[in-house]
Amino acid sequence: MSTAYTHVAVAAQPPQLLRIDRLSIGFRINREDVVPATRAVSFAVPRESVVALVGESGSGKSVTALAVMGLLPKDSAVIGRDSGIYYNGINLLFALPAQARSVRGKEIAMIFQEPMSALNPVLRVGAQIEEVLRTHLRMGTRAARARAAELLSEVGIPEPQRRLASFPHELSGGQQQRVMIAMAIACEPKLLIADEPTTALDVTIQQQILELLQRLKTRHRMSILFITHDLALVKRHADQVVVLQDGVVREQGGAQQIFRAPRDAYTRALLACRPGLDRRPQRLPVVEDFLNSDLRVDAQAQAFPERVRGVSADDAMVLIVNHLSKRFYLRSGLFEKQPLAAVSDVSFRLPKGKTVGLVGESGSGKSTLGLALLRLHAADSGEVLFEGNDILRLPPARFRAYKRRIQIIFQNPYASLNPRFTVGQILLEPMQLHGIGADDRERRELALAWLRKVGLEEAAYAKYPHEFSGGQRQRIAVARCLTLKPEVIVCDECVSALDVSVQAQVLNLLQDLQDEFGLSYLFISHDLAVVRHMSDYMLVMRAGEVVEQGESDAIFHAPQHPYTQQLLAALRN
Amino acid sequence: MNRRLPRTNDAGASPGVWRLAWQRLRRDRVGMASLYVVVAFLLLIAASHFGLIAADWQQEKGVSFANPSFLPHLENREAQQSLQLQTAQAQSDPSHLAQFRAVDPLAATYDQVQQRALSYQIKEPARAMTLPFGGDKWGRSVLAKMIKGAEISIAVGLLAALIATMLGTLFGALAGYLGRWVNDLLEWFYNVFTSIPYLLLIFAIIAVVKANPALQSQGLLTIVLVLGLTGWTGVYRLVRAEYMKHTHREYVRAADAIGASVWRRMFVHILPNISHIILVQLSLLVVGFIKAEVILSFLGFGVPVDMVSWGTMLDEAQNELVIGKWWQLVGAGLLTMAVFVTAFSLLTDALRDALDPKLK
Amino acid sequence: MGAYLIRRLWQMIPTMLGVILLVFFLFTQFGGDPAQVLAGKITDQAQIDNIRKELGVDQPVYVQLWIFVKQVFTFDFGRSWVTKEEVSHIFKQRAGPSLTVMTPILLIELLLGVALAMWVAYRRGTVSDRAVMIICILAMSVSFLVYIIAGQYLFGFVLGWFPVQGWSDNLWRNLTYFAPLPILLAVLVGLGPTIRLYRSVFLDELGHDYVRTARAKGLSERAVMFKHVLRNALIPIITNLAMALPGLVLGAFLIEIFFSIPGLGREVKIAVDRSDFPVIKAITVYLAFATMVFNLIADLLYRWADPRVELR
Amino acid sequence: MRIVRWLLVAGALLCAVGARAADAGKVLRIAFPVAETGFDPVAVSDLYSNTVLDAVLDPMLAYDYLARPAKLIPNTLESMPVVSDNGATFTFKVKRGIFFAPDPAFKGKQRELIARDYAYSLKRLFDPKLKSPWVFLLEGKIMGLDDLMQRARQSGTFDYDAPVPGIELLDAHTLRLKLNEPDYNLLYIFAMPTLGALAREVVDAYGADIGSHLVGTGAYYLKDWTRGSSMLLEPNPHFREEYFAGSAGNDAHDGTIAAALKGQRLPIIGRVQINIIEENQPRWLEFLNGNLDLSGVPNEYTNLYVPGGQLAPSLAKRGIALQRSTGMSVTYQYFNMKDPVVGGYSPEKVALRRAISLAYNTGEEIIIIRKGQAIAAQSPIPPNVAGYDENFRNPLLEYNPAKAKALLDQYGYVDRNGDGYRDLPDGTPFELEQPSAPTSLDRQYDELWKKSMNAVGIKIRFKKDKWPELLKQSRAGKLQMKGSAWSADYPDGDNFLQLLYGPNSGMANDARFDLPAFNELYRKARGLPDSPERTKLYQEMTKYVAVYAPWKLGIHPIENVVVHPWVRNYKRNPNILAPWKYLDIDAAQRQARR
Repeated sequence: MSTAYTHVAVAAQPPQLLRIDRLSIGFRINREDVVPATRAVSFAVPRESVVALVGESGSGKSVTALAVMGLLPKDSAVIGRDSGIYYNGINLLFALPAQARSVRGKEIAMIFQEPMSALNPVLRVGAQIEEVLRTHLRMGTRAARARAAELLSEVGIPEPQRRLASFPHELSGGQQQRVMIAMAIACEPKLLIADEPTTALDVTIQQQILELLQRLKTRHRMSILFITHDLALVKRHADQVVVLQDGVVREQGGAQQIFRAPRDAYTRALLACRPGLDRRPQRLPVVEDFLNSDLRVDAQAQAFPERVRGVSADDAMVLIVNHLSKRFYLRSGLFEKQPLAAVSDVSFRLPKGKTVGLVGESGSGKSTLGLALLRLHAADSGEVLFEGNDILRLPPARFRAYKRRIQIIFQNPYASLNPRFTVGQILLEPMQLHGIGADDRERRELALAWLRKVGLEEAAYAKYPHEFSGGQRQRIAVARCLTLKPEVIVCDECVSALDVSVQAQVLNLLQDLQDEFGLSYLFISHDLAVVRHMSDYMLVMRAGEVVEQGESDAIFHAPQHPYTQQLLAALRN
Repeated sequence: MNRRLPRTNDAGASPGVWRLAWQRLRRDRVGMASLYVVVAFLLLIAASHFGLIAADWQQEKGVSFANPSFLPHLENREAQQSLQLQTAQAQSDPSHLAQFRAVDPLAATYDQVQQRALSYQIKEPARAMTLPFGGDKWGRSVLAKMIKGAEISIAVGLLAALIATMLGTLFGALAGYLGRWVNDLLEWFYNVFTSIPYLLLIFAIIAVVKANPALQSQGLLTIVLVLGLTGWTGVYRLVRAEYMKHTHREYVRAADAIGASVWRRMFVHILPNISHIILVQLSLLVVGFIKAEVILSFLGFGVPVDMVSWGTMLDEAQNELVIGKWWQLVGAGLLTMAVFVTAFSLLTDALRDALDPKLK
Repeated sequence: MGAYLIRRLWQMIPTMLGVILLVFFLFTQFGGDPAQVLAGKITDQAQIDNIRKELGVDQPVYVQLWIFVKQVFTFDFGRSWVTKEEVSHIFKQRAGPSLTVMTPILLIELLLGVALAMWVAYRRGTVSDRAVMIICILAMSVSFLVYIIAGQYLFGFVLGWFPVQGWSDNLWRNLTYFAPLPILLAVLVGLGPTIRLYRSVFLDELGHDYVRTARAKGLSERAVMFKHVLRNALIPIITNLAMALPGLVLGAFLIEIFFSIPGLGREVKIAVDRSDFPVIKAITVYLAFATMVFNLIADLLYRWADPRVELR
Repeated sequence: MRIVRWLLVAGALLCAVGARAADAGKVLRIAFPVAETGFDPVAVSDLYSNTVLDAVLDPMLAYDYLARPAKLIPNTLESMPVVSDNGATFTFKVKRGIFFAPDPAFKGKQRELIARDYAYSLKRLFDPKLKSPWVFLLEGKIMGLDDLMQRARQSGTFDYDAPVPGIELLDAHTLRLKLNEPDYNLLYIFAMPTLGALAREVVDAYGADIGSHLVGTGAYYLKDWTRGSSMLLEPNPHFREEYFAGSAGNDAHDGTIAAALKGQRLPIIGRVQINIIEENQPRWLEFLNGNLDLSGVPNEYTNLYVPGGQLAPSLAKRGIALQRSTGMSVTYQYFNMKDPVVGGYSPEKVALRRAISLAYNTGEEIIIIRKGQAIAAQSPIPPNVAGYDENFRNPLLEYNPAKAKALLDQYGYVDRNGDGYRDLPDGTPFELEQPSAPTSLDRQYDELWKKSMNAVGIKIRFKKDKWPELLKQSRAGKLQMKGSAWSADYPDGDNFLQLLYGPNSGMANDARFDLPAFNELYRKARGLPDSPERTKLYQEMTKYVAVYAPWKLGIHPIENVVVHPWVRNYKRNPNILAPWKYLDIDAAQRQARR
């Protein structure tokens, strides 16, 4: 600790702990081409403050953080000549490797998005924490061990002594992130860089981690550079906000100002695109709305009237699910298998032209349920009635006809389109398989029409999926479903992987299609806000069971089950 | 971070995955150099296959162990002996024949045969004392054998690798995608197959193939089958793992959801997506089999006698080195085989990098 | 753990049965008639029938199969048809020399391979990385046969650094006097592919997030390589090695033949030349069994080295 | 008890070694190119196992070391056996005072060699359990022995104690054998290590393991044996007092050896170290290094080291000596006389075989494949074998493709279907099928056959299979033709000409050649001892072989043995496998020269 102070004392104390000055980073992809990642990014982190660096994927926020840590890949990263990263007045970009190392991990520490992969899987938790202490503070084995236990208890891990001997995989995701934090604060750093530290975690855990970070910041009088894609997340914690888009700073300023009166249209869009818990506009605003017109956040209400949702008794039911169960088996002992109930005894009804939301945290069985409806997983028991026929029991040949009528959109648009097919092939294939359209020419016309319908250009027809952005790909996936003119679409976390601005576009598209074709959706998501925005009726799942179901507005206003209450509380914070 | 690649934004023409790979490959200098070498070899063997070059490799143009043209003055005792033999055989000595007439059932036609034989008396063409890259023991050109050997060895490597890859891919796809009892059965088969040491397996398969008279007359087929039938396991392992991975990928689920049949999902959807892995395996096998052919030749299971391969050449060469006839060893072992195999391996590496940009 | 082990052993039985069937039918149906070789230069049918009877090959196939199965499970393969030596004795005696040569080869290859691979992986993309990799590929492209012939001639005879060939009963003398040249040649041949394989393992590990974490902790590159990457990379390397082990026993047969090392590889070649089926069958089955055991060991090692994997 | 026995043996060993003439400092180092198979004399048939047996076991008779042509002398007998009944009864008198090497099976006692031991060894040959490949040597010859074998095949056990009319023990040291019919070659058989004396109690003690517990009365015993790798022989401590007693030989070199050995107690060398080195390159390099005392020259290397039959100057300078001799074996290519294509005695079939023989280039085989280390065979009988006449020439054995073509044309073998290959006289196409084992050597022969046949327009293909499988098919008469070789079991022409005797068809007679005229001559020759008259008959028979061409005669190989200067008294004798007891080593010279 004393060394840290001496270091600070030597340099004439500048007002800012960290100053990023015209940081330009590019990546060399071959001998000639360099793709820029950030362009002249400048901002500062004052002492003992939280600065949020917000931006969507590809905005350059993580690259900036890695540059501060000196962790950019040496062989491909190109840093602009007049760029500077000043920590306590020292330009880290020109520091000697040994000098940079003594700052890294000691003065500046970092935690990452995926705690599971960020921890070394084969080393015990204790060893990984002690390593930092021994490297930077030259602690002895015994002292390091004692300190590591202290750190674990400080980050809120019960039985710290015992946990020191655990391997990372033996801990839950939240605990893993706590270990990462313990490791990061081990040397009492002045600056903690948190790169999307909660994104991989469930809602309830997210909140705890954020609170922990806040506590530690105060106790250790450090600054935090908080990197996230979710502007709303930092509302309560950040002192300063920097908004990045495509490697350029769109706006920076105090958090109060940014949230109350964002000056930049992009910032406004980011704040508005995300479905809220309080309102449900007919259409979600999208980035273009803000960029093209000078729309203000508080003016939304007028621009986007609310939509009323709900089910009524005279709704026709397209799909009736009764007592659906699905078990997986884990091996245990010599010959036994341990059943693991992924879905147990789930019943619900999906009305025509309506959306049933299905919400739950990871591992709750919601995706399994969705897959079981399409027989992509074989259910163990229960029935799924489609026009009175139990489609789970139909022979494959007869099920084929129903296959066309119930479709699915998957979570990851990067994985759900066959990368070796052109968009045309992707769209033609279902029609060919089900004999829609007389010949390929006619199918081609249909496919082009669907492309226009989902908002893509006809030129997309001849291209490959990798040439499209995530949102565009999800549109293609939607178009693929639509070619079959289905009646029911299962949307399995279909917007979770998308950036907020894109998410809104896809949700709007789905809504438009429902309005136009009377589609019924089973909308699966972990994101309560999105589910509330989309669904008329909703189910809350936990550990394979539906703990609560009912009209979505009713559930949001008066959740009955404690779990639902907990989820909502976490979100409202 | 998203990876971003420069996009060719001209409408219409859209670079597929293969095209992009080709673009990446073109930027790899070592890869391109290897590609040129490999293509040169392929042209060479095509020319040799259609008889444009080295068609006369079996002709004994030179003396036994003729010296290479660039080293004309090495001592060559083998040549002297074989020349002496030719002179000796030109003179025949019929003086004892009379004693045999009495018991010979063909005695009646002696004179007619003698007459006819005279019309066949042809002079053997003179044999050269040197050949471009030396001669083998019969006096055949080592250079021609190098070319012809390249043709056979590469053909064996390619064909066997094709068979092994097809078997491995088929089994791997079935086991990985269908799972359950198909997987159990194929895994059992795989375990049995890989439990037996490779060398013994080779011996055993040779025994089977040789015992089948229908296969015996097929020339190259024997060795191609031996290599192909024993080499599929590695491909199987990889392809199976890939299929298990891809089976749960969303695009396959999506294909299932739109009603694509099992076969379609396996071979139209998944197969193209792992084809780069298979391609790399294929080229690794080609190299492996070309080398295996050498060992098989050493064990006496080489190509048929009216063909020549690098393996049979090296087998001959092993005894020639000690008596100072190094050209066959150098020609087959280093100048052609090592160059081709090196180029092919480097090309495979470049291909792997080009097809899978993540791995770098 | 115990349950896992028992289940794995239990799963070996069908594989073993498969191996037995395969070996039996391959050699019995396609292996040729042993009596012909044993009968001597001049013989008659009575003599051949007698030999077939003595060897038991005149029995119906199922009886022979049953005898073979019994042999496998009692580990008693009887005697060699040609030398009358007990097969178990052959195995015991020949395994020693094979191991004496193969163990150093494996160890040296492992140590050198890991060291060099780590170095080139650390210097990835540089000229030295490319140079080493091209040398590796070049070295791999020359046939093993060429290495042996040229190496024996050069190092053993012309330079006289090593004995040309030979073997003794003394382990130490074998290791220090007779084995170095064969080991050197085998390592030269084996190093290329080994480095290539290990390099890709290291590169794979270097791409993982925990490496970034380790660097973020301010560790030196050395510490990152040795404390974090090496530990993880050793998991695939060691399991790979354990699985390769049984195959190597035979793999070096060329070396054993050229350097007159009385090992298993050479024995198999001799037995194949002599159609000595009891020996071939026994070695095949023993080695198949060893392969299975080593696969199991590799699995256990893997599970031991990687705490993420649970033994269930 | 057991320990006491061991001590006794060890003690006996020590005493005996102290008294020996052999010098333990003299070590002979040699290498075998092929692994030994074991040491049960009746079971092993390979040259190298028999070589070791020859040093360890004593047959009743032996060959004179220096005498040429081969001459039998008594080995463990007091004198040459007495032949009576016109060659149908033989009486052997075994010398007294010959003892077996010590072995625990003798329970510490010295065990004397008696006539019963030879009778026992003889009977073992016929024990069906032992599957001896040597049965043919005496099959049908000794009265009653075959019946005993028949009974044993049925009952499953061979009764060694049952009386055999043909085997009589007159007293402890006298054995009398009675034959079914006179046989002048019988005595050669009793000089083979196969019939060396074994003690029954030793065989009974070790059972199936007898192969690794070799106990004989010979000059050496097997001290150490690592199977397939090395053998160490040391002098038998109980070896009788034996002095060199052979003739003085024919030339100066022989004279030197005879003089050196005169009055010399045998054996002289104290250790014989044998290693198995299979590959030519290491074996030859080890000889050049001086790590092997004598070695054959691999054919591939002869042009470099034995150019033109002369030792290369580089070796001669080092004092290395070359001994060159023609082996007692012949190679031949047989045609199956029962084969529809190449078999038969009609003129056109004879013509076909003769044409094939004329077209095959034996000269090239000798020069290129055998590197000049062979001579073309003129008759089935090789040199150094009784009945060989070096002046005999066979004019039909020339290489003459023109004549081959003429012969084929003459008898109607012309290409009728235009495929470039000749067809049978009746117009059906044909193809020769030459069996060939998967070895490099066979590949060279295939190459030669292919080009020889192509040159005269005969289509040939190769049937590749493992050696035993080819052997089986050959014996079953399923092969059209096949290359083969025969090495003398004993140095008499009969051993070779029996290969063409009609009644031997399908056994020794692979070709199934059955020509009454030839058979008649063979029977006549059989009743004669070695004599010019018999040699004449052999030449008559050779003429039939030449004109009917059931065989295309091949070559007799030349063996080159090189010897380092510190090895003394070496003279190659094709009939003596292990001449080690006659050899001497100048250890000091060896030390100095290496």
